[in-house]
Amino acid sequence: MKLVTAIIQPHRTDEVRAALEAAGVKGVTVSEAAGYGRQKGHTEVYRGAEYTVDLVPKTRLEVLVDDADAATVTEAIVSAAQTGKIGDGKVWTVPVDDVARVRTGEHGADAL
Amino acid sequence: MKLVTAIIQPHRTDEVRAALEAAGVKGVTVSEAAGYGRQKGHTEVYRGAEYTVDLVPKTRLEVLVDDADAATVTEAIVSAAQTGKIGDGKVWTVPVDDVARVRTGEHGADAL
Amino acid sequence: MKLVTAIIQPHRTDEVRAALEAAGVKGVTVSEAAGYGRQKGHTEVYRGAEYTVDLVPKTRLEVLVDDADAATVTEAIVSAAQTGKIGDGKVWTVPVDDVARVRTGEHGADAL
Amino acid sequence: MDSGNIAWLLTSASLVLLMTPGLAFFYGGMSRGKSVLNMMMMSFGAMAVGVLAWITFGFSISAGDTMGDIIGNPMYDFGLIDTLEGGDAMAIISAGFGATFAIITVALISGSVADRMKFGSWLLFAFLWVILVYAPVSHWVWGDGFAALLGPDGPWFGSLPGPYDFAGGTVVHINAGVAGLVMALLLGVRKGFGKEPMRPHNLPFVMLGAALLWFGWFGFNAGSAFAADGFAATAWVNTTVATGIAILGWILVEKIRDGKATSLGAASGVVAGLVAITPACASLDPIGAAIVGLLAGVFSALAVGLKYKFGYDDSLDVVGVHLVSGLWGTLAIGLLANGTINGDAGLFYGGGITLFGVQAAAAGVTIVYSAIATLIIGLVIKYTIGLRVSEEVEVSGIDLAEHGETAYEEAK
Amino acid sequence: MDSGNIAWLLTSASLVLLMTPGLAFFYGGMSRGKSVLNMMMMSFGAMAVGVLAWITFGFSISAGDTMGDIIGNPMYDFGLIDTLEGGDAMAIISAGFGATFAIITVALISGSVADRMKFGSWLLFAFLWVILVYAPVSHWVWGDGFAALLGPDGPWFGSLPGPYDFAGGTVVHINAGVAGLVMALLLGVRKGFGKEPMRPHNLPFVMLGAALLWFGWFGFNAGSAFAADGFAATAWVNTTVATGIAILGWILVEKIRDGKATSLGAASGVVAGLVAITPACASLDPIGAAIVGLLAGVFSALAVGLKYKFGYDDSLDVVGVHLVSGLWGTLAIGLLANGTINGDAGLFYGGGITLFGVQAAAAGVTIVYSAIATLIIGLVIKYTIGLRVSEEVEVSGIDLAEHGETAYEEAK
Amino acid sequence: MDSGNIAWLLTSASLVLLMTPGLAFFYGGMSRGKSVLNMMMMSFGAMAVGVLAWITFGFSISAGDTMGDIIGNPMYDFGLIDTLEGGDAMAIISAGFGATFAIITVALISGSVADRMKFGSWLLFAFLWVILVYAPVSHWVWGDGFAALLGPDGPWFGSLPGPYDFAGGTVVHINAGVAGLVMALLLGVRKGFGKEPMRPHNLPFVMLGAALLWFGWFGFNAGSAFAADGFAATAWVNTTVATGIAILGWILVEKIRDGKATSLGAASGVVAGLVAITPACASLDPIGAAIVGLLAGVFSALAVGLKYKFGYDDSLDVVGVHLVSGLWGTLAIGLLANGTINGDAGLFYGGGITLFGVQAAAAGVTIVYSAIATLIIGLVIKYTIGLRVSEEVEVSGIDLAEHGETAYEEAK
Ligand SMILES: Nc1ncnc2c1ncn2[C@@H]1O[C@H](COP(=O)(O)OP(=O)(O)O)[C@@H](O)[C@H]1O
Ligand SMILES: Nc1ncnc2c1ncn2[C@@H]1O[C@H](COP(=O)(O)OP(=O)(O)O)[C@@H](O)[C@H]1O
Ligand SMILES: Nc1ncnc2c1ncn2[C@@H]1O[C@H](COP(=O)(O)OP(=O)(O)O)[C@@H](O)[C@H]1O
Repeated sequence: MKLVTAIIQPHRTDEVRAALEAAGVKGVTVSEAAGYGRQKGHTEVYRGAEYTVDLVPKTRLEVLVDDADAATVTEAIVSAAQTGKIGDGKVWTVPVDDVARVRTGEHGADAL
Repeated sequence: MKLVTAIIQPHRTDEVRAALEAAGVKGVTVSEAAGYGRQKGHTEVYRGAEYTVDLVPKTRLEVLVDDADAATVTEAIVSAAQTGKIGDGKVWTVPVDDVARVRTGEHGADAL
Repeated sequence: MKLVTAIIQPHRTDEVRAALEAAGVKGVTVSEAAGYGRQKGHTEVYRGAEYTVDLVPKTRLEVLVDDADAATVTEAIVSAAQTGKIGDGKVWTVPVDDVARVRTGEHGADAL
Repeated sequence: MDSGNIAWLLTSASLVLLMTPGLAFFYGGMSRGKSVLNMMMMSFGAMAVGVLAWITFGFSISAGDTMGDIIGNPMYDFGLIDTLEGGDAMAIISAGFGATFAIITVALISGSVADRMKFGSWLLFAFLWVILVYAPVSHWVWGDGFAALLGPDGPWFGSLPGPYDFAGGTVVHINAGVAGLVMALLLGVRKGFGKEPMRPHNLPFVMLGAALLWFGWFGFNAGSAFAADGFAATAWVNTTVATGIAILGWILVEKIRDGKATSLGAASGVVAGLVAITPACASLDPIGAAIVGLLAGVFSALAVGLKYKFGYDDSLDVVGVHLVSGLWGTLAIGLLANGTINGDAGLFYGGGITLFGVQAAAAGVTIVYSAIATLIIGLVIKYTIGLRVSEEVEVSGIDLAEHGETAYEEAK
Repeated sequence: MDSGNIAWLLTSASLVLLMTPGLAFFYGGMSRGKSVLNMMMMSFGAMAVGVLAWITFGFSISAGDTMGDIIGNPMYDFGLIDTLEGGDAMAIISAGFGATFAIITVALISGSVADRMKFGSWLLFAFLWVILVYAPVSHWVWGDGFAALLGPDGPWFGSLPGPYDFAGGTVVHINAGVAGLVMALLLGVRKGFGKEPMRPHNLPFVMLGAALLWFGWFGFNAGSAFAADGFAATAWVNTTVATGIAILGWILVEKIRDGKATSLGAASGVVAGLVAITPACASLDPIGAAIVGLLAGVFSALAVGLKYKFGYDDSLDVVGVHLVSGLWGTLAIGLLANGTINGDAGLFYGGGITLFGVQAAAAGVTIVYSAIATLIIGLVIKYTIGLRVSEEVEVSGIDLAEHGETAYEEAK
Repeated sequence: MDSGNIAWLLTSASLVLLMTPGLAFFYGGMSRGKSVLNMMMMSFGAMAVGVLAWITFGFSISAGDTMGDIIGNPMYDFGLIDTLEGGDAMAIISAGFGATFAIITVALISGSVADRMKFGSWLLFAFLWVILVYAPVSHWVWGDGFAALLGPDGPWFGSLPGPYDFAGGTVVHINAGVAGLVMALLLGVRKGFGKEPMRPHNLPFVMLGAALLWFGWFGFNAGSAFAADGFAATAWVNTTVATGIAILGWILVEKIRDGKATSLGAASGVVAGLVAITPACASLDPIGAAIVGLLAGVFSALAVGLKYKFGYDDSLDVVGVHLVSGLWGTLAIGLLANGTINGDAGLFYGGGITLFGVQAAAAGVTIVYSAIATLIIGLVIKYTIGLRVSEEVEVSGIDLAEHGETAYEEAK
């Protein structure tokens, strides 16, 4: 199995979740993050002071999938999250040794 | 080494942490998340409007363990977090190449 | 590619981010966490009640890097985050199968 | 000059001034975390341009020598200079008291345009609306010693009982409620309206707002006696009775319909009760006040769902609360007035149906004028500087785009 | 009719009404994030059913013609109709002022039942308690021109100095404190009591609540003069002195015992000082007020830890603050009264020990009655509709279960 | 004794007391999430030690029989005992009113020492400053029937028009502003000053604070008439006019300079307007008040950036708002006074330039004294118990280190 993690623009979350459902993904875990990359912070003036805001809010999605689905799911996320502007985010895949479903104690693909 | 990640019901956090200590785990990292899966959101009426709440708050635990301990730790989490209701969560294991302890710069199993 | 994850003291975040930039890392994702380990909680008295505070706030950094850079980046984080006090945190590395840049759909090292 | 009356009016004016920040919290708490500052800025902005509108022409149009019972002479007292120089404490503080009414009335409208109106356009709207809508309507109802158009001694109703509007059911609540509906229609619905929850982001703030409104409303209602006398005391008691019972009315509807009594419902019940008792607070006995309050809670609790049915995005329920309960309170005088004022009793207190008809007529005139005048102001702004922010701003949050701020940075 | 006095009583009644939302924030901030709305709803609910209880029988039992110095005639003025028709401004606003006292008193009790009481049961409790406990006790102390049971001219103490309770040390604070203790015992401890921290979720709200309480308390104490006179001014000054110094008392205890002066301590010191000076505010000179305040802070700071020792879950310290400082203030009159009222001085001001004894006796009677009557009401509710929510609701949060809401959705 | 005047002063004193918690929110919201409690505790601490300072020597030095027009006799009325025993309601409540002024004045200074001053040192500072700086300066300006040093009938200016300071432009705002500057310099800049954003952690709290300040300021300004009369009413109207327009002044500067009108700017505009109109509220007509307000907003909006230029960390802009707008309001009397008081008109209202000079002189004396006296107090504390917390405490958060608390635990 694989864990696909996506860092996306917060306002694309609904679209990505819809795309995942369309791709047959049964569950997702979502959390808040912030990041920077090419999308560097910008300079702001506030109450007479000038300073740089460098961390931009992002949303993290984590999806456990069968090995076979990792590529499809990645593409689904990429196309749903894309706005074409710098800062759209990253999607990466790491190998997973095992998954367990807490409710039943099942392991492996059955636990997804 | 392995990284065991668990998504559990927030109100089971104390029980799981106790189980981890009992299992000899020396450290844990905890964060907030939300998710959905079989436990779909429910429809609510609020101030005359009907809508679906779909993300349910969850707690994420991350535990770095020796390869040998991954299965035991997973079982410890599963049994402590289990309520038997849909939404109890997932536990998964990914391989870890290396761990370093910031304080000392030690690497590998010593760093756990 | 590798994913280097670091759990550090929140007040070292600026230093670590500077070290990462110095090490040529182009992007980082940051989120909030809490944890315990050797740094056990402490006993507090508040309004006549005594109790134990056990989770200490931490910052999580995630950095995607080329295989070759994983060790350098780990060292950069360790040395920038180190204060020598218990609770300084951990840095670990996991293998990554694939990375995609959402904006362009590029894959692999180009997507970093 | 009676120093006790002056003391009470100084206090009352201060209380009513506090209502607008109270409203900022009531509305601000109800809005989402990404638009709370804009919501509050519409109230604070109303305080800024409201003062400007009042001292330029608003006061004169409202309280100046009448021109044909329609408006006060706009040049009556520019800058309130004569009023202050006159040195009559009651006249001076009454001019200040009037300013606080104008401010809160226009601020009420902001609830219907939440999350999506350009801030500059709001300031312009508020300035024009005070001068062109609030000031004339207040003149009709209270001007020229109650003898202007809609006053009880005026040309239209002079020979009939009423109409009565002790503290502003028509002038303030119906007026603002109608304007809110017009502006909601002009602006169109928010992205996600009727689909996304858009729940209040901070319910304790909503309750804080409701509390400050209730507190300030004592100045509004009991201060409208312009004396520390039996009318003021009666208004005070009836205000408290109606408001307390209105909470029950609202949360009972929720409990029966949805299974749960919400804090948003309790806070909204407070406001509905206060709105409904506003015109009637000196005309009822406490049993009448309790009935007015109970039904205000019930009617408004039912009415806030209508926007989903009819598809207008009256975001924070200006229509459901202020128009509906304002109308109910105005009409209720025709049913429940106990005859204390001029012996004019309501239908259930031995009077005839005439008073009810007169109340309805006064409300109707206000509705028609407010709708037309607000529509004109709104259209002019829409086709000049524009009313609405871009969709991108709306989604990412109007606070950041219009004010360069986010409300909370608690983690830092 | 003196318009200055009416103006001050209108103001005072408005101030006291504001105390209950103030309490909602004081308590709401102290509770956990998952139960803040329920906590606030207990205060807002008290405003709703408190009004209902007052206009039905509460006012009559409290202020009606006495029946044997025990209760006012319950049918004295249903709906306050006669009082309002009488047109006497002071009588009318006094009836309103009384309502605000009844409301805040019962609302105080909610602090001891935090996080775990069914909302419907709370509303029923509050309604019954106002009528059956607050109204009679207030009649004893203040009814019939101070000549009912516990009044200074009453059958029991008429020949002795005192008892004195200017603004409600016995009627309000001891009464509510005892009721809080009884309800805490009836409900049992919360899951995790004594083990989990259960720290305040929002300390600025606690400080906001303390500030609104202090502000409102000027109406409570100085308004109890029922005139804008020297007594009112004295009460105002002593209230401020005692409260300011009580902060010092509380945070000094913390600094010495725990090493740190907390904001929760400062806010609690405000309330302890206000409570203690309530009965005594017209009887002391400012040095006496300072001593009362200082020791109120000290005593209550020490007392809030007792619940862990004795195992009753008085969640937000109704007992530690209101019972303890209420008792202290009531007894302190016997020690520090400067003789301004009827020449009755306290022990350290040249009077004998009698006044102290009389104060203690009045407090004792209140304690006994409040304990028994509250127990009966509580038991009746417990064995009919039930008092407590399920453990699951308590753990997952009473806000969501009872009100269908969570307080904050700031991220959305 | 006029009960209407007493009623208004009782109300005014209550309003001014509320200003200090209002300030706690204004400042607390502006500070970072890790130091909000300390910020609020400086205000609450000022209420505690301010009361102590006032009843011991502050009141006597301020209002006691003058000693050579310089200070009131420090032993004039220890404990306010004689004042209360005298039974004169106006004298008693005036003593209380004075306490609220002393408290808010010293609390204002806390904005310049945010995030880094030891709490114990703050308490000591506040105690000494009330007695040694506030009390004497208030004696100069208002003492001995306006005949002390800086009074209009005093030895220095007795033969000239003015100086006028109706409610405290010199005594309160210039005085606190200068002291804030001195303390900011003594403490040094915070870690990260000028580099890190240090944005307000909770802007709704800032707006709440501004609202409570505005509300309370009616007691401050209109209460300073010590009567419910035409002066009070004039002060009320001018206060509202200046404040509303000052919002516009501030956000216009922001809009033009930075492109966005911020909520922090609106809230700051409120305070700047209130500060500037404080000395002048009874001397102007509303057009004058509008000009004073507009320019107060403009001047202070420009002035808050100076600290980055000159490198003093006046963290929450005590200097930019209170010193700058306090000076402007004081000088503006010399330009815009309409001659109501003693016929002394300002330069643009037909008077000469003398009044302006007298105002400037009075402001200058206040600045010099406040700077020197504050410096001495600050140095004494610095070299005894120390002023500043360690850098580690500053970075990790002063709330936890000094008070053992974090403001929010909403997730629990
Ligand atoms: N090397 C990296 N490691 C981890 N996260 C990264 C990395 N680079 C970028 N990110 C995350 O992706 C987000 C978008 O990246 P950015 O470079 O700004 O835009 P883009 O991917 O469109 O070129 C960043 O805000 C950060 O959260
Ligand atoms: N495929 C998945 N990938 C990542 N997280 C998942 C996935 N499926 C479920 N989860 C997480 O586990 C939680 C519980 O899953 P759910 O399917 O609702 O219940 P259960 O595991 O008991 O059948 C979800 O809320 C989500 O956070
Ligand atoms: N086994 C572990 N798995 C996951 N996170 C851990 C583990 N051990 C420690 N941590 C994280 O690292 C932080 C610091 O660890 P700790 O043992 O307290 O200090 P140190 O690493 O300096 O000995 C913890 O708060 C926790 O977040």
